Amino acid sequence: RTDLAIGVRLEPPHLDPTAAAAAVIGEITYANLFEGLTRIDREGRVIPGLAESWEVSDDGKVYTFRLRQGVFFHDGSTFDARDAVFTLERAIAPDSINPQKALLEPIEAVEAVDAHTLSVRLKRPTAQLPFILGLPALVIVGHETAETNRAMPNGTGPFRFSRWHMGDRVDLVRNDRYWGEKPALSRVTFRVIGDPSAAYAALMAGNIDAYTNFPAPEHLPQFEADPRFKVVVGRTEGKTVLAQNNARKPLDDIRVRRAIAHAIDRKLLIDGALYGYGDPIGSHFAPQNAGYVDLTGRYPYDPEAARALLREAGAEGLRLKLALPPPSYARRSGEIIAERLRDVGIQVDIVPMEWAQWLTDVFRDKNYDLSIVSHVEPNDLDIYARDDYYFNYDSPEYKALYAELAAEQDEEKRLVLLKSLQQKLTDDAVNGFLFLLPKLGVWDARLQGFWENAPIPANDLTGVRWER
Amino acid sequence: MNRDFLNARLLAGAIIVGGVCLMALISLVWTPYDPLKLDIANRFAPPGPRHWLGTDQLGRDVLSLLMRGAVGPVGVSISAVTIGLVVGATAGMLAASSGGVASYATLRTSDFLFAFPALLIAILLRETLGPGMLNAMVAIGIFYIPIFIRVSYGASLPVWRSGYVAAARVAGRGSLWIATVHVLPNIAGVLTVHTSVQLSLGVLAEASLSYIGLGVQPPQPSWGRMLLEAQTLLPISPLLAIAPGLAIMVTVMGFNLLGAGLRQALDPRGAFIPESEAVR
Amino acid sequence: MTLLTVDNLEVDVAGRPILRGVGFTLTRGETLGIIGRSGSGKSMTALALMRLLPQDGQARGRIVFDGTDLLSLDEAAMCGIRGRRIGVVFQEPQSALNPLMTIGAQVAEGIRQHADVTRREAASLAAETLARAGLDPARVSPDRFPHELSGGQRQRVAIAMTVAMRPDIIIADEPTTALDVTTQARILDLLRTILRDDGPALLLISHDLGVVATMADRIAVMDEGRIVETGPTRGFAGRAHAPQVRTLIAAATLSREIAAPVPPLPEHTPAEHPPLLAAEAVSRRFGLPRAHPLAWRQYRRAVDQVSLSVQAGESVALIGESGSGKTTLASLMLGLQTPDAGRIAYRGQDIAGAGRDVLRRMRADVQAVFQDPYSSLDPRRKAGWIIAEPLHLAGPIAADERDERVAEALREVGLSPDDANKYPHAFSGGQRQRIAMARALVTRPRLVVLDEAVSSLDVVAQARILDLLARLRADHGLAYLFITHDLRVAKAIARRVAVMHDGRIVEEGMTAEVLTDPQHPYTRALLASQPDFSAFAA
Amino acid sequence: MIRAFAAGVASLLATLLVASVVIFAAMQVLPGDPAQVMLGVNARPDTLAALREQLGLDQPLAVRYWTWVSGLLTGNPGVSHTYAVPVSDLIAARLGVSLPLAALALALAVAIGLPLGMWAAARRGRAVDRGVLIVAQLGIAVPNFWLAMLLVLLFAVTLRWLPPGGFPGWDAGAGPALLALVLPAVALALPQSAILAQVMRQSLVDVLAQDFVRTARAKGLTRGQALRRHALRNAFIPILSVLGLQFPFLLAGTIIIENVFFLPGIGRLVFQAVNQRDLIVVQSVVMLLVAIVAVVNLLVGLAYAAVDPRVRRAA
Ligand SMILES: Nc1ncnc2c1ncn2[C@@H]1O[C@H](COP(=O)(O)OP(=O)(O)OP(=O)(O)O)[C@@H](O)[C@H]1O
Ligand SMILES: Nc1ncnc2c1ncn2[C@@H]1O[C@H](COP(=O)(O)OP(=O)(O)OP(=O)(O)O)[C@@H](O)[C@H]1O
Ligand SMILES: [Mg+2]
Ligand SMILES: [Mg+2]
Repeated sequence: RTDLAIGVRLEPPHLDPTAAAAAVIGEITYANLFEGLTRIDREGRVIPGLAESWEVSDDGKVYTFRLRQGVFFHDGSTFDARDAVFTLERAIAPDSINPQKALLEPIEAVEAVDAHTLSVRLKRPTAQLPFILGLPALVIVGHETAETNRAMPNGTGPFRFSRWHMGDRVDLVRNDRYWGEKPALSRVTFRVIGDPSAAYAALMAGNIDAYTNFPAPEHLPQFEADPRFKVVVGRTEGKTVLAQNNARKPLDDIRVRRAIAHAIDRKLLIDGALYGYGDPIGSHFAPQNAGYVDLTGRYPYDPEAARALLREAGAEGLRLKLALPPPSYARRSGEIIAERLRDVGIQVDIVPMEWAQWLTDVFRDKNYDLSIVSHVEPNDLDIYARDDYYFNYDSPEYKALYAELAAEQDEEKRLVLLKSLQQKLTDDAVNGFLFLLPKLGVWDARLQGFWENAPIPANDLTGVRWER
Repeated sequence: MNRDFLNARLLAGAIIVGGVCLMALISLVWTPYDPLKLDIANRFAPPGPRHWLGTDQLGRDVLSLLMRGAVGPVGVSISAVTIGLVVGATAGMLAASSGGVASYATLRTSDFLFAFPALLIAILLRETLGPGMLNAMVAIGIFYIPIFIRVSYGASLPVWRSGYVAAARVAGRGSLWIATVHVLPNIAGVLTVHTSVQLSLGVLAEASLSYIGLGVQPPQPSWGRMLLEAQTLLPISPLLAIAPGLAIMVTVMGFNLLGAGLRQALDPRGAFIPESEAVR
Repeated sequence: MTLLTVDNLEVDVAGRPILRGVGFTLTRGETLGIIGRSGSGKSMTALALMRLLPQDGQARGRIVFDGTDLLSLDEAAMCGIRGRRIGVVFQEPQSALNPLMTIGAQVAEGIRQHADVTRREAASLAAETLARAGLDPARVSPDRFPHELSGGQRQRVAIAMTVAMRPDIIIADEPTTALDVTTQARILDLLRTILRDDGPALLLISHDLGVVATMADRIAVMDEGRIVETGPTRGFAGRAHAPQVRTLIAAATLSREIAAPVPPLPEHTPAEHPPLLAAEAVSRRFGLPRAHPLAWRQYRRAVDQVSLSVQAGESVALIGESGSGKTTLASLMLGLQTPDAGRIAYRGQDIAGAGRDVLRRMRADVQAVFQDPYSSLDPRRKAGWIIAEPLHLAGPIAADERDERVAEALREVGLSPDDANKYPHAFSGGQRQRIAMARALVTRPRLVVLDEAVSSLDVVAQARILDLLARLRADHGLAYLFITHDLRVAKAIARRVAVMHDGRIVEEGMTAEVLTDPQHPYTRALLASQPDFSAFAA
Repeated sequence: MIRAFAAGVASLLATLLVASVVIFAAMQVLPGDPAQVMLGVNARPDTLAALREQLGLDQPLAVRYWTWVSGLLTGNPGVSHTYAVPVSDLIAARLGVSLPLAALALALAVAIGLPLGMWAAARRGRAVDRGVLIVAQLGIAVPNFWLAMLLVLLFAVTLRWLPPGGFPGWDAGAGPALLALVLPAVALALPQSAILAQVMRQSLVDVLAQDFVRTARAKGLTRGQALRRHALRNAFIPILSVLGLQFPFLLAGTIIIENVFFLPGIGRLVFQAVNQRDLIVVQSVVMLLVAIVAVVNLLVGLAYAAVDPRVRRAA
C-alpha cells in the first residue's frame, strides 16, 4: 500500500500557513507541501531545508543562506533566491498578515546575492533565526502564486496538493519532481475528525490509518490492547499552564499565586484529564529541550500550605473566574482544578468560551482571573518578557535575563541562562504550571516513520511507509 | 382505543413528570453524593451498593449527577415554555380578537420568528451572552413564541366569533372582560395540552443545546452534556451514555403521555383533540 | 310484494342497547315514513340496514331483503348490495360529501363501482343524474366542489349520488332538516319525481311530522329504540294512541293551539315617540374573494338599504330563507356590527355616536337570544353565572340580590333555581334555550331580539318555548324582534311581519294581512312551501 | 391560487428583508475580532489592522450591509474571511451534503411514518395500533444525537457495515456518498417518523370517522377502497402542516447530526464560521436557512391549496 488516511482534529481555515495561525494548517502542509529555508526535524533540531547551508557573520548580524538548486514548485516554476526574498519581505511588510511577524522583527533587510544565495541582515544578533525560519509560517512561497495558496497551495514539498473537500478532507499526491528523496506514499488524505468518539470509530472501522495526535486519551488503552494498532505517546511543546492575571488583585500577591500552586495536584490532573499520559512541568519549559530543570517539586500538592498562604495573604473567601477555551484538556483540567481550589477555599466560577471570545476577552483585553491554555510554540520564554502579554507579568529581572539570552550565541551559556529563566518563573509562581501536553499517536501497526514527538505542529510524512 | 388505556397515559405521565420534577428539586438540597466531588482513583466504578449507577470518568457518582442533571432540562423547559406561553398566547389571543392590521402584524411577526432556527438563536446568544442556562431558556423561549401564537390564535378565533362572546357584548361587557373571562378559560384546555407537549420538546431541545455545549455549563451536570462526555467513553463504559439518554427519553415520554392524557381528559366531547392539532 | 322485512332488529353500540326489537316491512314502490324524536334511533336503523354501524356496534335479528338475510352476508356480498340495491342519503349533506372531490366524481364513483362502464361514460351519466336532481350543468357544473354549493344544492348532490345507481330502496335520513321551507319543498318535489320516474321504495326518516305526512304511504313512529306505532298515513293522527305519538301530533299542529291573542299596541304614533329600536336604511356588505389578483373586489350585500323599527311593546317577526340577511340585520341592530351605510337608532338616537351611558341604557333595554342556544352559552360557566352576566349594567349588585334575580329569571322561564349550578352541557336543547332567555330577561329589558329561537328544537320543545314567550309578553309588555324562517311560528307570535329576501325587505305589514294576502311573489312562494297536514290529520 | 402565490411571495420577500437587517445587526454585536481569530496569539496590532482592512471590516456599517445585501441579490454575498473563497461557492459545496441529508431523512421519515400510521389507523383499537402508538411514543422521545451515537456504536464500530461518519464527496461516486449519509439520515428520520406515524394515525382515524367515508361505503365501496380513495387525501392535510413544522426541526437536527457524524454540511460550516468569526459566512448561511424555512412555509401553503379545493378557491 502506498496510500494513507490520516486524521486531524480541526478543519483548516485555509491551506496557507503564512496567512493564519491555525496549527492544523502546519499539520497538513508543513514539510509535505511547503518547505522553509531551514527545517525542523523530529527531534526539534534545525536542519537544512531549501537552504543547503548557512553562515553567520562574526557580529551575528548577517546570515547568508546557500539555496538548493533544481528545486521546482508544484506548478512547475523554479525556486530561486527571488522567491526567498519575496517570502521574507512579504512577511515583514507593513501590510503583512503573517502570524509570526513578531518574531521577524529583528530582520532589517533581505537580499538576493545571486540566484542561489540569500543574505539576511539583522538589527541585532538573533541566535534563534535559523529556528524561526524553519517555522510553518515562514515556508517559502512562489511569488506568482502567493495569493492563491489558501485554496491552491503551491509549494516545493514532496507532495502536491490534489483536492480539498472542504469540511471533510484534504488530498495530497506524491510530487514526482521532488528534489530530495521521493516519499514512499503516493497518496495522502488528511481527514478532519474532531469528535473524539467519531475519531475512535473511524480508526476502529479502518476508515483512518493514523492519528498522530489522537483527541481522546481515554481510548488509548483499548488501542494498546489491540494488536492492529500501535500507540506511541510522545511529547509536544504544549506547556499547559493555569494562566493567572498577575496584575489583578489578589493575584498580584505572590502568596496567593503560591497558594494556588500548592493547590494544584498534578498527578490527579494528569490522571483525570489525560488518563495518565503527559508529563508534569514545574515551569514554562518542555522537559525534552536542552536546558530543562525539573522544578515540579517546588510547590508540592499541599492543601494545608495553600490554606495557610491564603490566610497569610488575607485572601480567604476568594472567588475567581476561570476562563476555559474549547479544547478538552482545558475543559477537563478546569473542572478538576476548580474542585481542588474549592477544597482550599477558593470559589471558582467556570466560564467556558470559544476561541474567538477567549482571544478578545482573555488574550487581548486581559479581562480574566484564571485560564487554562497550552502554549505550543517551542522556545517561547520570551512571552514572559513581553510588556503587554496577557499574564500581566512585569518583572525587570526576568526581562534583563531574557535580553541576555537573546544576544548570547554560546551554547553553554545559553543553557545556564535558560535554567535561571525557568527558575525565576517558578519562584514568582507566575502561572500554575501543569503538564506538557502529550502527543497521542495511534496508527496502524504496519505503518512506520511517524514522528514520535511534536516539536512543532507538523506531520512530516516524508519518511512514512507501510511495512512490507 | 379504550378510555382505560388513555387514563393510564395520564396517570403514567403525571407520575413520571412529577417524579422528575421532584427529583430535580430534591437534588438541589440533597443527592447521595456531592455531584461535583471528584474521586479519580475510583473512576468508572461499576454499579454497586455504594454507587448504584457507578461512577463516571472523574469518579463522580452517576446517580447524583443524573439527579442534579435534571435541573437543567426541566428548569429550562419550564421557563422557556413559560416565556412562549405568556408572550405567545397573549399575542395570539389578542390578534384573534382584533382582526385587521394588528392581527396581521402579529401573525407576520410570528411567521418571521418561526423562520429563525432556534439553534441559530442559541448560537448567537451564546456568543453574545456567554453560554449557560439563561440563553438556552431565552433561545428556546423565542422559538416557542410563534408556536403559541399560532395555537392560541387558532383556538381563540372561534371563541371570539362564538355566540357567547356576542352574548357577552350584548350584556355590555368590554373586550378585556371577554378575553379574560370567556376566551382564556375556553382555550385553556388547548393551551394546557400544547404546554405539556412543548415541555417535552423543551427537554429535548435543552438536551440538544447542552450536548453541543450551549446549555448548562460545567461543573453543573446536565443530561445533554453528560451524553456528550460519555460519548467518547461509550466503548469503555456504556452505562454512562445510556443512563442520561434514558433519563431524557423517560422525561420526554412523561410529558408526552401527560399531554395525551390531558388532551383526552380535557376535551369536553370525551373524544380526542386530534393529535395533529396538538402538533400544529 | 314485500321487498324488505325487518324483524326483531336489536342494535347495541359499545354494549349499550340502542334498538330494541325493531320490525317493519317495506313493499316495492312504497314510501314508509319513520318519525320520532331526536335520538330515538331512526338513523341507527338506517345504518343497521346498510350494515354500516359504528365500529363497536352489533346487530342481531333479521333483515330480509329480496329473500336474503343481510345480517348473514359476508362483507364482499354486502358491498354489492350497498348503493346498487339499497341506497342511502345521509343526514347532513354538509359532511356526507368528500370535500376534496368534485361532485361529478362523487356521483360517478358509485356508478363505476357497480357497472362496467368507462370513466367517460360514468362522468356523463353522473352529469345527467345531477341534472335530473335539479343541478343544471350550465349553472352548477359537475366540476364544482361541495363547499361551493348551498345546503340545498348539496342535498341534491347526495340524492343524485344515491339515485344514480338506481337502487331498489332509497333510505333518506332527514333529507330536509337543515333546509329552509322553500328549499325543503323543492327537495321533497325532487324526491317525488324520482319515485315517479324510477319507482324505488323509499324509507323516509324525519323528525318532522309535516314532511312525513306529505310524502309517506305509511308511517312508523319510533321512540327510545322501538317502533311504537305504525299505520297508513291517511287518518294516522286519529288512530294513534301511544302517548309519545300524541305529543308529537299535538306539537306538530301547534299553530292553532298557541295562537294566544296578540295584545293591542299602546296608543301612539311613531312620529311622536321614536321607536325603541330602528334600523334606518342600513346596508352591510361583505367582500367576496377576488377571482384573480387584478379583479375588482366583488361585494355581497347581506343587508341592503333596510329600514325596520320595533315599537315598545310590539312584536315583529322577520322571516326569510337562509342567507337572506336576517342575522346580519339583527347584529347590526344590536350594535355588534357597524353598518356601511344608514344608522341604527335607539330611542331616536344614533348608537354610532352615542355616549357610554346611552349604550349602557340600550344594553339594559335591548337583549338578545342568539340563533344557536348552545353556542351562545360559555361551556365553562355555570348557568347561574351566565344568567347574571348582564346584571352589572344596572350598577354594582350584592351577591345575594344577584342570586335572587337569577333564581327569579330561572323560575320565569320555567326552570328551577337549582339549575343555576349546572353547566350548559347538562341541559337539553330546550332548556338551554330557556337559559339564554333567562339571561336576556334578567335585566328586565324592553326588547328581546330572538334569532331563530326555536328552529333547532324539536316540535315539542318549540311549543313550550313559544308558550313561554307569549306569557312573558303578556306579563311584562316585552317587545320582540323575532327572526325565523318558519311561518307558523311567525304567525303565532308576531303582530307585524317583515319578509326578507336577498338582503332587502320585500314585504312588510300586519301578520294577518301578509300571511293571508301576500303581495310579493317571494312571500307567496314561501307560503306555498308550507307542508300540508290535511291527509294526515283527517 | 395566483393571488395566494403572489401574496405568499410578497410576504416572503418582506420576511427576508427584515431578516437580513436583524441578522446583520446580530453579527455586529458578536464579540470577538475576526482578524485576531485568524492570526492567533502572536499577531501584532498592525498585522491585525492590515488584515481587517483586507477583509473590508474597516468600512462603515451601512456600506457593509449594502455590499452584502446587494451581493445576496446577485448570488454572491462576498468572500469568506477565512477560506478566501466566494461564500456562494462555500455554501453550494456544503449544501451538496446538507440538502441530500435533509431530503433523505425526510423521505425516510415519510416512508416509515406514514405507512405505519396508516397501518395503525386501519387496525385502530387493536394490538397493532397500540404497538405502533407505544413505539411512536418511544421514537418521539429519543434524542436524535443519542440515537446517532448508538447507531454508530452498533453499525460502524461493532458491525462495521457502514462508515462511522465523514463524507467522501459526490465525486467519489454516488454509492459511497449515499452510504455515508445512511446513518445520519436514519438518526434524523426515526424520531420524525414517529411523529409522522402518530399524526397520520390520528388524522386518518379522524377522517375515517367522518360521514363522507360512510357515504362512500354506502355506495358499495369496500373498506380499503374507501380508505384509499376518500380518507387518505383528507388525512393528508394535517400531515402537510406537520411536515412544514418539522422542517425547521429537521434543519436544526441536521446541524447537530452533522457534528456527530462530522459531515461537511451547512451546520458544520455555521458552527465553524461562528467560532472563527467569519461573519460574512455566518450571516449568509443564517440568511439562507431563514430563507429555506420561509420558502418551505410558502410551499406548504401552496401544497395546501393544491390538495384542498376549499383553500384553493378561497385564496
Ligand atoms: N356512534 C355512536 N356511538 C354510540 N351511540 C350512538 C352513536 N350514534 C348514535 N348513538 C346513540 O344512538 C341513539 C340513536 O341515535 P340516532 O342517531 O339513531 O337517533 P336519531 O333518531 O337519528 O336522532 P336525530 O333525529 O337527532 O338524528 C342515540 O341515543 C345516540 O346517542
Ligand atoms: N362575516 C361574514 N363574512 C362574509 N359573509 C357573511 C358574513 N356574515 C354573513 N355573511 C353573508 O351574508 C349573507 C346573509 O347572512 P345571514 O347570516 O344574515 O343570513 P340569515 O338570513 O341569518 O340566514 P340563516 O337563516 O341561515 O341564519 C349570507 O350570504 C352570508 O353568507
Ligand atoms: Mg338521525
Ligand atoms: Mg341567521
